[in-house]
Amino acid sequence: MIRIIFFAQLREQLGCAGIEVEAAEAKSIDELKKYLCEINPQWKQFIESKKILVALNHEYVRSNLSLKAGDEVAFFPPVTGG
Amino acid sequence: MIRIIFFAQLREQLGCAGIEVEAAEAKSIDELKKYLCEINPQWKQFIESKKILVALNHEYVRSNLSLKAGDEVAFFPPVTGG
Amino acid sequence: MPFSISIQKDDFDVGNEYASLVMNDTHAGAVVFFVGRVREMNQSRRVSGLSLEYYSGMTERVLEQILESAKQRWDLLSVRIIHRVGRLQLMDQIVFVGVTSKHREQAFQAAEFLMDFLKTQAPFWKKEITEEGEIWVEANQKDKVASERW
Amino acid sequence: MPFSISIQKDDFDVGNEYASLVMNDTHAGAVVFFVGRVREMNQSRRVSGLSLEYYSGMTERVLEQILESAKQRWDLLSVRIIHRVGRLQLMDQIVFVGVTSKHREQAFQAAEFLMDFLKTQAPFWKKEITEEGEIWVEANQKDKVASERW
Repeated sequence: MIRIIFFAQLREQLGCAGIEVEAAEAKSIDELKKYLCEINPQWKQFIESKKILVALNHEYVRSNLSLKAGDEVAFFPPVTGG
Repeated sequence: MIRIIFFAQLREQLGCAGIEVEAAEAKSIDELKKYLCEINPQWKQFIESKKILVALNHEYVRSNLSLKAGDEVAFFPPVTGG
Repeated sequence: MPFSISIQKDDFDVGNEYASLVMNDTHAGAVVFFVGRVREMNQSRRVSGLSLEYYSGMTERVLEQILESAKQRWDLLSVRIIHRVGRLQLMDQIVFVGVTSKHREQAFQAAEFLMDFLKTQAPFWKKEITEEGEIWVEANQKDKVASERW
Repeated sequence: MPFSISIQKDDFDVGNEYASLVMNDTHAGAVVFFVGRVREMNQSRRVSGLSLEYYSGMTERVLEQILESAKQRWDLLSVRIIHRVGRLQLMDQIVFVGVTSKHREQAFQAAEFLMDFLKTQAPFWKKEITEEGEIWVEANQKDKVASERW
């Protein structure tokens, strides 16, 4: 399984803090996004927003990395700490 | 009288913390410097050093201002606080 | 602990943090620190408090990476980063960044660098509690520009 | 006292100074401060202490002028400047500059500006107590360059 988590306003927009996805369903970040939007079409506008940041196993990712079972993928809006 | 004071290493080099000069003897900063070097020729190399800063009545002076009785003139080396 | 990071709900004491940063350090000629606090007005909204969320695991890691970059760029003797999370009230302290170095220009630059990257890279999200309800804070273009100068 | 300057023999408490700077201030989102301390090595001399001299009357006036310039350039809520004089030991605190503002970039810039001009303009002179005797500190070209960037 791949663990998917959402933060801040994205979590509220999706109405979901996190889900698990079978590794077979998403072999890359792009496939994962596509899969998430297929199972929840109302997520598409949020997940595909250019502003949304993606992290794989606690590291920012800016390209279409491949995924494997046990990975953790996070989607979140621009950060506003400090 | 004009009050003249010296600080830090300049005071130690001159062996003098301050003196008073008759206003008639020094009508300007340049005249004052000349007068001081006349009465104490061994001061010349220190007083005329390009590094030495001059203040008139607590304000830095960079030109040959005129002096009057009651003025306070200070000579000191570059500052090193902080 | 010359270099340490905390993410915590609890408040911190600036005097104690300062004392720990310089304790027994005969070389720390310069100490710079920054404290961020909850302020009343933000983009013309009246704020009574904040709710701060973070990404446990990743936030610590990003802060460690930022700290590591700062150590490589400047000659630092100690650094302390504290960021609070959870519910905060008006005037509460949010963040502390303290840096010691031999020289002041290094301490100043490192502290600014740490704050600029903390603001733009570390996964924290602020929700403001305002008269008009709870509002997620939008990322600031000015912070992005500030982080790009390094 | 949102804006104040002290020249004093006594030590200061950083925690107390910080508390005074922000007390009841709902707008002070950013606090930056700098502390300068007596450090062990300076230009490869081993320092055991300092003797600090100033020009009573002029030093206060120059610090007030520097503070006034900072207030004109940045939107500052409070500033505290403390400079110690007399005999200081290794690790003693020498100088404190604390600045509060709504925004961090203003607080950082003002604190650096104040320190750069304090270093190059305010009449203070340091004599180091070293193993080789007492040595007047020479003015630093780096400080002069730093003050010329503003």
